[in-house]
Amino acid sequence: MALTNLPQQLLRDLHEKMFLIRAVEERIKVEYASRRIRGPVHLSIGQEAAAVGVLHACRQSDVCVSTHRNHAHYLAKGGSLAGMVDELFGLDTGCCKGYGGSMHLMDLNANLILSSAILAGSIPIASGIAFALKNEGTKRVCIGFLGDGATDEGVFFETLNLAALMKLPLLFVVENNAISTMTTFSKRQAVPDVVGKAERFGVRGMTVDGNDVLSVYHAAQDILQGMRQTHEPFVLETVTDRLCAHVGPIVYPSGIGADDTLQSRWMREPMLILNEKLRSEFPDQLDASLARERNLRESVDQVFIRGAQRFDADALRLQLPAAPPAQDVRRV
Amino acid sequence: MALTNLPQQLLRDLHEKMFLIRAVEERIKVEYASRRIRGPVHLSIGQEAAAVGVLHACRQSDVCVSTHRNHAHYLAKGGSLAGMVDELFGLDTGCCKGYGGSMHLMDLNANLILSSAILAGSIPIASGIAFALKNEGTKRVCIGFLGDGATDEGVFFETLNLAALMKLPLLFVVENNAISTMTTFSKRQAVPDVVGKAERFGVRGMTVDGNDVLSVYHAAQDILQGMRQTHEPFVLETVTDRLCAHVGPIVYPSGIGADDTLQSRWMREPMLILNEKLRSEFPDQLDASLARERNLRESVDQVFIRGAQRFDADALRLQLPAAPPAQDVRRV
Amino acid sequence: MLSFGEALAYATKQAMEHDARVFAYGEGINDPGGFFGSTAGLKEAFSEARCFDVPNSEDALMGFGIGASLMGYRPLFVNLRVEFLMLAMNQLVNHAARLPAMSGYQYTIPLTVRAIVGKSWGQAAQHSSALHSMFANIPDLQVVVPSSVEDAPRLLLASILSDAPTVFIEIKSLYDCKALVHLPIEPLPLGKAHVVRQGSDITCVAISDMVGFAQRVSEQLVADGIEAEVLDLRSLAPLDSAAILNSVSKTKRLAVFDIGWEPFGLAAEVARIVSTSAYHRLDAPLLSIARRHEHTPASCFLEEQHYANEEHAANSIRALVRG
Amino acid sequence: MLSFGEALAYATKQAMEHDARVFAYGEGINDPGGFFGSTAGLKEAFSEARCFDVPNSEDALMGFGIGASLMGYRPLFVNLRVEFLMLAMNQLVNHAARLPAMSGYQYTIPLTVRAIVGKSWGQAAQHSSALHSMFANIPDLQVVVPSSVEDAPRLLLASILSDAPTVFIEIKSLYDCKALVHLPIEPLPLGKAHVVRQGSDITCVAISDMVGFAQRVSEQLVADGIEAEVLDLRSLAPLDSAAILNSVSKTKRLAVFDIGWEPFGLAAEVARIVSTSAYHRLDAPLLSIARRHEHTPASCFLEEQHYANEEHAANSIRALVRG
Ligand SMILES: Cc1ncc(C[n+]2csc(CCOP(=O)(O)OP(=O)(O)O)c2C)c(N)n1
Ligand SMILES: Cc1ncc(C[n+]2csc(CCOP(=O)(O)OP(=O)(O)O)c2C)c(N)n1
Ligand SMILES: [Mg+2]
Ligand SMILES: [Mg+2]
Repeated sequence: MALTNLPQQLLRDLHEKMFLIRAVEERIKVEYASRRIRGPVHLSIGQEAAAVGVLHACRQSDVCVSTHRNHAHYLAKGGSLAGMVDELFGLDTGCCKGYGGSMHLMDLNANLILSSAILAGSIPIASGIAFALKNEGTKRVCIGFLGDGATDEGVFFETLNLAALMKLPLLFVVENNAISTMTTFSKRQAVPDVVGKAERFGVRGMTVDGNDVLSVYHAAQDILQGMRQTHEPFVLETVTDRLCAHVGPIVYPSGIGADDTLQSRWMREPMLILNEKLRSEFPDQLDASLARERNLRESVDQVFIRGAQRFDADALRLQLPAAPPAQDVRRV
Repeated sequence: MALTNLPQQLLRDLHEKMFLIRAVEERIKVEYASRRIRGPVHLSIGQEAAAVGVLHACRQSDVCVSTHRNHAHYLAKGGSLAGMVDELFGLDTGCCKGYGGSMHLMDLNANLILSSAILAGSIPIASGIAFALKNEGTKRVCIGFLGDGATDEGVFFETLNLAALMKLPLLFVVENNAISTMTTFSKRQAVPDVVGKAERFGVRGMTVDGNDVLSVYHAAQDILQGMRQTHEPFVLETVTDRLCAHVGPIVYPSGIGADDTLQSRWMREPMLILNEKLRSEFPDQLDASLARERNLRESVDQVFIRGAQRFDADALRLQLPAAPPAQDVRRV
Repeated sequence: MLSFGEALAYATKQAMEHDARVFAYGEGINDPGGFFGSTAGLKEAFSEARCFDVPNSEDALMGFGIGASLMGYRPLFVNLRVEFLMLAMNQLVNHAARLPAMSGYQYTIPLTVRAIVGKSWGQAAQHSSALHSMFANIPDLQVVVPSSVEDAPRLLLASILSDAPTVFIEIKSLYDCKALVHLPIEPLPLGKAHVVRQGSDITCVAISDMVGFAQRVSEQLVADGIEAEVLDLRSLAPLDSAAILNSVSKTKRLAVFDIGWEPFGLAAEVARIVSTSAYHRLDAPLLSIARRHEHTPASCFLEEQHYANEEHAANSIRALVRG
Repeated sequence: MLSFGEALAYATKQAMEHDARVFAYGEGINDPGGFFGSTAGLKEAFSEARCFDVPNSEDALMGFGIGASLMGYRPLFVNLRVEFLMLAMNQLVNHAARLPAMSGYQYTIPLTVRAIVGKSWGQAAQHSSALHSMFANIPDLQVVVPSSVEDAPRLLLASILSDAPTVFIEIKSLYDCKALVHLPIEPLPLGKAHVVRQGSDITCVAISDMVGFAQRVSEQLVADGIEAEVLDLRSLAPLDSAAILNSVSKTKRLAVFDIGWEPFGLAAEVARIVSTSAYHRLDAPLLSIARRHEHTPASCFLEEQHYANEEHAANSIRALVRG
């Protein structure tokens, strides 16, 4: 895919979504320290490209399901930002009215209809959604995100078989960061090859660089176009890195290797790659891009500030202890 | 494997085991009509070669687990015949003291330690057994029988991965009769290829003619010998036919195709194949073989007669209604 | 006259005719005589698109039904044995039951899961246990336990029409029954108990085939001058506590007839309902009639001891009422 | 002083030292600080051969433990959340619990399954439900519910030493506690309740972190002249009915403090035990203190309403005792 063919608008849009997600999650880190966000959060920092690339390539009417690590999917699918932030704060104005929290962001308007914190929990559910979409006769597809850890679970293979057998329009996006909490892929699977396995179950697959949003986007575009004709399932593996700890917005990550590994990961992280492309491709757009980032960050801040105010008001009204007892949130 | 290399003793032993199992199951058909055997029974008629071939190749000290269709495994592993028959009659002298019944024959003395009537239920349990055997430092292996239907269940793939990852001495024997109750393999799986899938999970595999006990025996011998060195798991697929209905000793089978299919199946059934080999290879042994069959049948009859007598005595003593209400035993 | 299986098939057919979003699936659903006749004719009437056989993958299949439900379908997932649901508990408990609440009630999950409890004829431990109590502990999951050929199709229709995920538990023994069934099927309200027999001396709370058991026991007691009131709960979740309390306020005595095990079972739940009520007290200990707390043995001799016995139940009630 | 996690790690270590057939495994078991310290140091002390990390395959892993048990091992399968056991219910219920009986008691299954109930801090519906009642319904399955740093290691050791399959349910809130623990750990008998507080006015039956809750409530009541007896059941199966009946025969009043849901839950089971007893009657309605029968909401505001409240519990007991 020659970069010179890239329309400026596409890069702009991808940049906007990528930056929004990053800005939100960076803001969560800050807000978490204030103890207003009370619950386990799984940050997508470093993994945004899969969400943005795939979900920018799909239609609004396509249906998406996600996991414990759903922030990027939720936002990239067009979920309400205020709905998300209020949900994190536990407000009744949250997208799940406070019932879901970070691990269960869902927004029916955006067709992100499910986030399960049970590993592979949303996988078979995606097959039923795809069945319904196929029955409708429209060309909508279902997109199910999962991590490499979820491919340890037998239900993933049951679902691959079901999807292949019934020819369901179901795209699995496996975000392979090669780790499950702190256990590497190759310590968990004798043959850590998602696509190879999927193919044996009758589901075609493909692997892309999951840190390069453009690669993901173009791959997803091709795949989705094909799927809308054939109604056949597909597995897209996006190889990526987790840049934070598994859970909790601990800046210094645990379980993802030593300092040098981490540093090299930060050298190939999706925002960096995208920004470099932007700069080299459209050097004249640099100012516009920076301005966009400022604006995005500001509007994100606004949403958080408003949420925090409402949190404080509710805490006062409901006489919630302002500072809850210290909790071990490192591993929840 | 040139037939002329076959030691007479081997053929004799295989014939004895094969015939014993067949005779027992034919006798069950008869006894079932008397309503003394009260419970679902899944006959192995037509599928005996896998059980006999593999379990004749293994050692008494190897540990075996089985399924709802376990009669052949139980007997081939050396389970007590009287223990089995009494168990079918529900007597406290049965191998499971009447608690198990046909679907749960187990005999610790024979190292057939588990038969589960839950599809794929014994599969992961086999991995734990294999782990224990490996830890022991002896060269014992665990042999887990399952049908093609059980390979629909996700836990089969979880277990393949576990076995490959931990290098467990675990031999799965998949008796592929291409049917699960009345649903064919290819209606259930997009890619009905057990060995191909197993290999993708890191478990080597091989397919043999599951109606030819000699092929199975020789394959199993090679595999087991290798496994005792490498401690690595293996999948042996035995392609075979079910000659009776899924459950209940209904002579005229249901769900396994029309008359002509059935007839052609009977033309390639394991006893027939084995007897032909015996005849062509050792024509002078024909009389001895017939005598063996007569003796076996007689001793089987004796065990059943004794069991039936005890059943009647117990029924009288415990005032059990002699003829229980009619039951739909066609599909239980 | 319809058999139990025919009545269920009829109700399913009616639901499918009435609403194109209803579909049925299950392992072997289209076998000749599949599911003891309870799915017979569906494929012929609605094609395999709406009544289809599936691989042996209970976990995925439960999720499949949830997914279709999320898109507005009303799936009916048929299972030959309640034990097979243990393979799908993650989807049933962690997902079907929870998702509506987790989503802040953005959606409902109108999934109906049928499952049969095997009984007698040597089904043994893995094919004859009753696991309804497990399901009834879980919030937002409906548990329906029909007791007769007349009720079963009406409750099944109500389950399919209901927006909540529902486990519909049948017992194999009822498949031997036949009865006149009013057509078309009218759904029954879920959570409403049914007084199948009026009486003033003791309240017999029962479910599933224990309703017939309780009725037969009650008839035996008439000769002793004991009039038992028999209450068929019809569903365990929702559970009609008011009906129990109402009856008990009259009889002051209580017996519970369960198809399952006692600990954390129906007798326990009924005891809780009565014990926590501020206004109702029993004049006698609660009597629990249930199978033994052991895994079902295969032997017909042991089965006799495992299941509750009518004679013994009648004697226990006599002793209780006479004080 | 040991923390809850350290105490469990100590007991495990002791069991592993004492018996080479004991081994531990679980997803992330060897992570630094894994399982909140409760598995810390095991790998170092016994090597990865006896304390090993595994793939995310709960169903297979439960079966794995059963298989090793059948060969005489005493596996300890550690799970971060009790909800994850829903993926393994087929192996736990249909196999671990049933196989000894199905085999005609040819063997035992000395498997111990640890699982943690999440609590508060926005764990939400899938990471903070308590599912012990489900397990306690099943024959031949032991269910242990420790309430303190002192008891937990002793009960864990007893579970590992026991020949029956055991689900050992911890609650996250207890991990914040520290206490003096007698070393070496002495196993406690399973099925023996513990009177943690003597009193004559009401019996408070409690489990897990609700024992501490009941104790704190009891202290509040002293000022009102109410002396509550607090009974820690320690295990739900076996369940010490005698201890409950014994206490109730003195107090004639009963409150049940559960970490789970009421329907078909602990209050129900305790109500059954008391109601079916011929010799014990309550002078007042049974009081049930439990979380709301809803899936745990994530919000800290909603959580406040979800979990039982000590103030409210104390008021309820005051009202009950004063009649
Ligand atoms: C059934 C189940 N088992 C275990 C867990 C605990 N758990 C939560 S996230 C996680 C790791 C998931 O890894 P992966 O799927 O690769 O996603 P990632 O966190 O890397 O994005 C685990 C083991 C769970 N939530 N559900
Ligand atoms: C979990 C589960 N699902 C469904 C069944 C019902 N069932 C019993 S045997 C069987 C077919 C098994 O087919 P296969 O494994 O090929 O063995 P075969 O009967 O052909 O020997 C089915 C579906 C079951 N026992 N357990
Ligand atoms: Mg991962
Ligand atoms: Mg088969």
